[in-house]
Amino acid sequence: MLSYIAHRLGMIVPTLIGVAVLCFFMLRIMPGDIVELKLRGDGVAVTEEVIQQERARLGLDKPLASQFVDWMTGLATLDLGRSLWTDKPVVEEIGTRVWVSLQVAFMATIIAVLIAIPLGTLSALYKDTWIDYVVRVVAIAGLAVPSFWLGMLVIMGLLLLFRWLPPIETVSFFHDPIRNLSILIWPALAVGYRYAAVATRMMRSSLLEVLKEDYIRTARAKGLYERLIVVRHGLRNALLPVITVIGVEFAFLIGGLVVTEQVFNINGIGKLFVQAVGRGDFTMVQGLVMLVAVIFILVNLAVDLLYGVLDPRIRSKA
Amino acid sequence: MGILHRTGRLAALATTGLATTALTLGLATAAGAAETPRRGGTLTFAVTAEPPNYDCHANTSFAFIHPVAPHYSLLLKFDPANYPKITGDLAESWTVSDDGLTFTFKLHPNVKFHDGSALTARDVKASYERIINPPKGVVSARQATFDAVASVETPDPQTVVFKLKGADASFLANLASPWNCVYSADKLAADPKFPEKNVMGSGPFKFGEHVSGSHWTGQRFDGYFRQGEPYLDGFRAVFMSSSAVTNALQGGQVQAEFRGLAPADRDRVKNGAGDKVQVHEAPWLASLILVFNAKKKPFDDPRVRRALSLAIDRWQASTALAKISILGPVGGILRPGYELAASEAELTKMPGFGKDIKAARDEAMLLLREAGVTGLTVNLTNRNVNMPYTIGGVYVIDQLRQIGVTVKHEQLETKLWQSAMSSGNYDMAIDFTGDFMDDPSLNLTKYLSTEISPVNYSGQADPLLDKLYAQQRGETDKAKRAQLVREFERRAMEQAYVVPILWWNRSVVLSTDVKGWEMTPSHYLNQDLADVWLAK
Amino acid sequence: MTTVTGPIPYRIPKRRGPVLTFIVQQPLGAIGLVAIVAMVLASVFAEVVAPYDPLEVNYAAILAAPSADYWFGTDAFGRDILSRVIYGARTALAVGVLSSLIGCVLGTLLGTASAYFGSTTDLVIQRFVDIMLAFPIVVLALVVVAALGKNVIGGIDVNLIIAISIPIVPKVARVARSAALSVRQMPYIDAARAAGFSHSRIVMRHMIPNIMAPVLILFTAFIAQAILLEASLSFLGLGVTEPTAAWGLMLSGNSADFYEQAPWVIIFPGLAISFAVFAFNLFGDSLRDWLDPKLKI
Amino acid sequence: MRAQSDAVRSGAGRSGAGQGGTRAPTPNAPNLDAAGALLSVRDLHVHFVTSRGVVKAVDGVSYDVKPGEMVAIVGESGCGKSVTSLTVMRLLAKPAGRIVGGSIQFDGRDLVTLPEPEMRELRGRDVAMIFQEPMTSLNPVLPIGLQIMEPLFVHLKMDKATARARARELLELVGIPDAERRLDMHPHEFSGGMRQRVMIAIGLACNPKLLIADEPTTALDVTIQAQILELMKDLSSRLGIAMVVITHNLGIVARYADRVNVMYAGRIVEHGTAEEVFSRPRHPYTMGLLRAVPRLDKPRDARLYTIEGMPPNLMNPPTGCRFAERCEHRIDACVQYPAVVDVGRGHTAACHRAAEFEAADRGHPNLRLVRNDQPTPRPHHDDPILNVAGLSKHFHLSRRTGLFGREKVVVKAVDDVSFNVQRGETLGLVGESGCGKTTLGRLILRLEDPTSGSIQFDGRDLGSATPSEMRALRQKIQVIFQDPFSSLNPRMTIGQIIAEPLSVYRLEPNARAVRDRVAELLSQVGLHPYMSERYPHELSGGQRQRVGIARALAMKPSLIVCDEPVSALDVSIQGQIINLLEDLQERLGLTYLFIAHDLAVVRHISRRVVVMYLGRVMEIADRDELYAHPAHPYTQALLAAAPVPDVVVERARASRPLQGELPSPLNPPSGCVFRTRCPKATKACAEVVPPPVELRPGHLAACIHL
Repeated sequence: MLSYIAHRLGMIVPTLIGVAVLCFFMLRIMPGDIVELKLRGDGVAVTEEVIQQERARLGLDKPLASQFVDWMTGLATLDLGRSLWTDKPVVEEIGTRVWVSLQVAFMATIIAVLIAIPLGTLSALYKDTWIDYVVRVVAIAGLAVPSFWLGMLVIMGLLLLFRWLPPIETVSFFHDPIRNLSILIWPALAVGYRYAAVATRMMRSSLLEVLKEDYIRTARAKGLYERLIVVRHGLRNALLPVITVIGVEFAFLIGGLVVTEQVFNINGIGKLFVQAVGRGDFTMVQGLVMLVAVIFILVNLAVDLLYGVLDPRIRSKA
Repeated sequence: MGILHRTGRLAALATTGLATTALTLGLATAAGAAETPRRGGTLTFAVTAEPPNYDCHANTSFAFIHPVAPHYSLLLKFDPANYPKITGDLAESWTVSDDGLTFTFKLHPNVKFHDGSALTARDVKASYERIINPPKGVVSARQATFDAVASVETPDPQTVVFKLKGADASFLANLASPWNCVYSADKLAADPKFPEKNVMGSGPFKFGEHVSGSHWTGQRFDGYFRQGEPYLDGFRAVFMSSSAVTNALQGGQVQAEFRGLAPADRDRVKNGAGDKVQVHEAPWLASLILVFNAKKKPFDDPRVRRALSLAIDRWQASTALAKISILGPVGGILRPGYELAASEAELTKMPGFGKDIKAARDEAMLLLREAGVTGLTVNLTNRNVNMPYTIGGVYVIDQLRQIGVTVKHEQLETKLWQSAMSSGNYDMAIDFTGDFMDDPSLNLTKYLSTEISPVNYSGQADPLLDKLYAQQRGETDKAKRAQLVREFERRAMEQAYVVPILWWNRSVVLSTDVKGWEMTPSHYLNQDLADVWLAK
Repeated sequence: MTTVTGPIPYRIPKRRGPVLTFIVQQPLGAIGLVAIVAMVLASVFAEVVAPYDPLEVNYAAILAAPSADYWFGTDAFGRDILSRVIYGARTALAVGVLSSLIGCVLGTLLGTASAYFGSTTDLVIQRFVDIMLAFPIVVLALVVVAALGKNVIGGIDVNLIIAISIPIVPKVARVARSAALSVRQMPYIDAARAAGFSHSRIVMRHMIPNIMAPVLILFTAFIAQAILLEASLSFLGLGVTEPTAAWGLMLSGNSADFYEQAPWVIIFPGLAISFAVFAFNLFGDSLRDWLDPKLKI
Repeated sequence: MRAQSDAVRSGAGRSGAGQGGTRAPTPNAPNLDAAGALLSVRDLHVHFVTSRGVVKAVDGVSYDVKPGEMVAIVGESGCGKSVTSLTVMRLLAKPAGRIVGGSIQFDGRDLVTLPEPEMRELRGRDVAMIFQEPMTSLNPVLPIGLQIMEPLFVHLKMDKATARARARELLELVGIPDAERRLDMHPHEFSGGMRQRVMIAIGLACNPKLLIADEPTTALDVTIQAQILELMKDLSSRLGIAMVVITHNLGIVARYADRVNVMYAGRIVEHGTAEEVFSRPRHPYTMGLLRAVPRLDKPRDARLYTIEGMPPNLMNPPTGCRFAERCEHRIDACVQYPAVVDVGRGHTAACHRAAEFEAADRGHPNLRLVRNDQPTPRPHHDDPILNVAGLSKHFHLSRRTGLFGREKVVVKAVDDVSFNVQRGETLGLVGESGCGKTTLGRLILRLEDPTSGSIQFDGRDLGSATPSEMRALRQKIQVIFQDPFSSLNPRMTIGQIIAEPLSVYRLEPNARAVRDRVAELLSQVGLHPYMSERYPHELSGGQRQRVGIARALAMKPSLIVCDEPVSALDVSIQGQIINLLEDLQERLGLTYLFIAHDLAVVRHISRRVVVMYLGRVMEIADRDELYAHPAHPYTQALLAAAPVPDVVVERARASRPLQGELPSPLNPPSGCVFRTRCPKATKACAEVVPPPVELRPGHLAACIHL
């Protein structure tokens, strides 16, 4: 088991290097100059010398190759460098924000799972009836409604109906769970709807497919109760692809929070990302892309491991 | 909230705005003067951006001033109740020599830094030298404003003397700049970059903590040299996006936002929170300007530039856009209402400011024909910031359509807009002016030849304007200076390298609990919070 | 002992063409199809359908509530929201269809080549796809939009389309690869190889036509995603810019600041996005159920 | 109705047969109907309602099953035999499948009208079913123990321990050793044959009265098939369970069934005891079927008998006799649907002329069987077109071991194989699945690169050919595949498919010439030239296979690798294709490498035969020599396992199916790969790989005991 994980971790190194290289060069073709923005953005007549001096201080005047070497060697030692904007270590800047985003993603996952499994099952069992149509329409609507718009509607609704708004500053869940949840539940719902929709659809199509399998016919031929057939023979097999989708979506969720955090004013990595891109803070963007890539890969790995545990075929498949 | 009938809605909108202005401006000041300040409490206010680092001398954004200003003292400052009067901060008194070249300041005794060390003339000198001649690796954003300074001397620990090379009408005002924080000379000697990462001043509040992306706190400095101040126990600046501010104000989660709200947001908070908030209004020391790329055809022809400026109906814009944006007053190159600014009568005589828009547009089309320009299609480069850039841009596009000019709107992220401007890679663009004080030497920089002024992106080279600028800067006689400025303004509007579109309005919404804060036309000024107190 | 129960009556479906069959078997998909057709018609004939010029500024009617004159009300510039929504369909469809098309074409070629050549080619392409997938979609588009800047041709930002199509490529490549892998196992591919046909001929003539069903499904699904992504990017200020009529922009533009007092400024554009994406998803979903129920997308 | 059943039940007091000491509680004694039948299907009609129309899959079927007997339902694909059995279980695909008429009396109850809860109780308890695909019929994520125990929990309310004991007992009963450990294993850890045994164990769990087996061995190799059928037959007689076996394999019917129902196009055309039906077929379809099958026990005919044409479309079947269109005994009366004619001894046939055949047959046993005992047509000459020497193909796989481990393994798909193919002959290549015969074909086609060894075609070494030489050689070696459904590109018309090589290689000067050539090729394979406009899905399986042949012929090849070209086809179509291949060989002087698992087909078409097992050649011999005097124990076992469609022959044969499972190619036995299953195996067999021994000229066998 350990050796398998080690093997898989070894496999992700080239992917991460690829992400690092691609990300570096993509950002360097990005026009705009952070120094100019920082010093002249407010219309103050800062001289060209001052700008050059600041550029040199940040190491932006170095040749591209040497910047690249710095970036890659930094990565090798887990040093993501310093933000070009705040001059603080990227790791520190991310570290203060990542937990909020992860919590929202995690809560959205729970919401999605709680909704998707029963709803998807119901829809599959009552295929082509009104129940199925309602579930499908609700699910497809979940994919259609932009989460930021949903967020705006949620805020508007809270304000208009309850004259209440969530607190503005996030606190740790362990410090004050009620306050924490009263802030983060809203973005979690806004993104969780889409997430639940994706999972519901997968649950439905996966279960439908499983119900067509020969072993379901075998189970019927055994005279099992329909509920037993669905639960024991259907769901367990149907859940496997749903797990994959939940894993993949979890990773994408981190990216999707970019917009939602904006709407809900959540101080997470999504908001940080938009700010960093806007400012041309290369090091910060690089750090965030690496973080998201690592989360994506690790979640995929976790899904694979879970798969191995749940599906005996995977354990010994050649 | 129901959906009201269109006209009724608009009327309601307009009246609310006007009524609040009149009421609060009068009442707030009167009440503030009468009441006795109460000690205690923490002021929570919103800041819509975040300072990148902690060095006053290197920064340029209001987002820096709002959380950082309470920690530092300045040599001079603007008197908040009587802007633009200058008063002393660290300086107890000062004298100016007759030739206007020597300025002598007497400092308050017993001023202490937050670490307990005494603040003396030596610290003032070290701070200003850092601004005027920054050591390697230190950014000084406003170095150029002090290029007249010959030397800074400290004859004794309580006295600072500035000697100038030539007369500078703006010198004293520049010493009141909120950016010129006084640092500890010892700390600077040990590390010239000390202020970048540390906050250690002599202001009313000690530095508490700064959590990236979240908030910034300060606590009362008991050793503050003004007895009894500050009144607040501390302050908490919360960083949030501008869209969240309105909700936070309305929900009472923050008590203030000091930069200024758009009218829609102002009215929303006002309607939502009712008498729990007070609104302060003032003209804003900022304007939206239109820059033509004078190096590119057809804008190398002054007739074309002037024609486009003529097509903009600034008076109609003033009423229409004020409803939906912070844009408002019609003005020239100086803020309407400033003593050196052009009067309305003077203004209407300048091209582009006439009240007969039809005549102006006819003239514009004639000019275009003379210049041989027909069916003009140009790009308008703009920032992708809504308020007020997009609004101004959309307005300009609509106005130019009236004289048959097709404009493509190219909205860029601020960073890309900035580099398009500096590299001259645009046809015409929306830009802005904004300063911490009314002063021609500062405010005219957007209209000077590009070679002299790095912030004029039109690529213009007009020796006459440059000469007039230099003359007014050295002219200490107010009337004569006004004349020179007027001459400059006329020339600038005729040549139309850069033309104003509209000036801004500033609306600040505070909780009614917040007392002792005075509105000024600049959101950079009066933010040390020493006089501010909470009613409960 | 023998009992013959009488015939149990049932309805015999009539034989129909593929479109009619689809409509009968996939009523939800048919609804989606109708909505898409309506949207396409509205955007093609926007000049005729829209009551106003979407760019026409009217300072006398700022933020007008929905009325007989302005069905969806007006925005902060007094522009007719209905007209802007109709013209916005043009932007959304152009960006959605073009970027999905580019993404699907590239992804299909990449995925099919990967499956056909196998070994090292497959490994390299898969690594590349992995890397692309590790960039979350919004993040990728954000960086690409920021990196490429703007390149407006015929009113549409080509770079925006490219940026939106790039994240689609690896996803399509993945599905195309797995579809192509099963086609690769087909004896008719062996027959073509045994006949000594060139690689390009086998890939283009024998493999790609046989994975068109999943690709077609992906194409409709990604039109929906592209419309959504365009809206998100415009919302973040990185997509389409004023004064072009675009739905995402209408949700983030100046007008959106007035949403509490004039809710119609965000309600109608938001509904338009949801409606469009919903229609494409509904159609794509039913198309999948109809053509290839096992496809995981 | 109910009262009547009860009356019958009280009259039939036989208790469930063969219970042992630890057996489950005996279910109710069967309620037999008046004729003593346990299951009595009467005038059953089943329709499938699809968007393309209503398929009348079962159209008036009646049959009986008596306790303890084995009844076969035999017919070609699509004749409705599986639907009939699924209907008994009421497991038709919903919502398309509907019972629209008839009754199914089982144990005194009508299953057509039985409420679903009672039907559910009946399934698995009184009637059990075994399906065709053992690989997919078991739930992959549940241990097989649980899957066996489920019906015990549900129907017999056993507790866990009892159920487990019973499950273990059942596994032992179906011949799975080490039962206790196996209970906790998952289906993927079992081979196909073992899974089918598990399925049988599940079926037997509650001591059903009736076991329905739907093509239970079709997916299995011939040696495994024999094991499973022997087991079923044995259990059926030991436990007294009635069985319905659905199959298309006449040999199986001949060997195992008591009574036979022959189905054609949704109806039963003939019914009788196995002996009756096989020795005195009374329906032209049955007669045709019996003659169309190539037989192992009879000398080879020059041409196979074929039933021309295709079965009718069940969406719109003819009103009269459904076989009339293809029947050579057709008379005018056949436009009317024939009544069922009783020809005595419980033997019925639905044919107007059944009585005539009865009369005509008295003098002629084996009706009109034209015999052609001519010896091998072409003389043995030494002109090899293909020479394979020491050919090996090893696949390097990485296999998971345990939950997360991984190891590299080598599969020797083809191992040191040598043989040659003479110009103009047909060389048969037989073996069970995994023996490497298909890989060998692919190596010759250069779809795979060999690991070692050489392939010489027409004197040129394929391994060292330059790309341009290779292109020329590829045209000379063509291929026909097994699956007519997947061997044609569904997105191209027949014309495009056949024309493609012609235009790519510019074999014809212009488009017109290409078109003409396509038409010529289509006629050559017996298709109308207008077919070139059609797409593959519009064609039947046999027609598609003809297109596949035309495509291969387009390049004027000299060698065609036929990879199981007829195994996916029904018997009646199979004969047509085999005859076509033989005709073409004759006319065009083709050489065939004919790969197949059906010994009878190989015997029919080949001049020489190569027998393979686990990647190695076991025996090579002339056809007649091989079938008359098989030398290798494996060849002998293969021949013994294959059932022959003749009741007399089958009943006379001792059944000694080859025991054991096919070893995993991942871990083949040392020495002789066959030794693990070989009745003659000795210690020495494990030590050396037996070299081929030439017993007689042209007859080689790789066994140290020869």
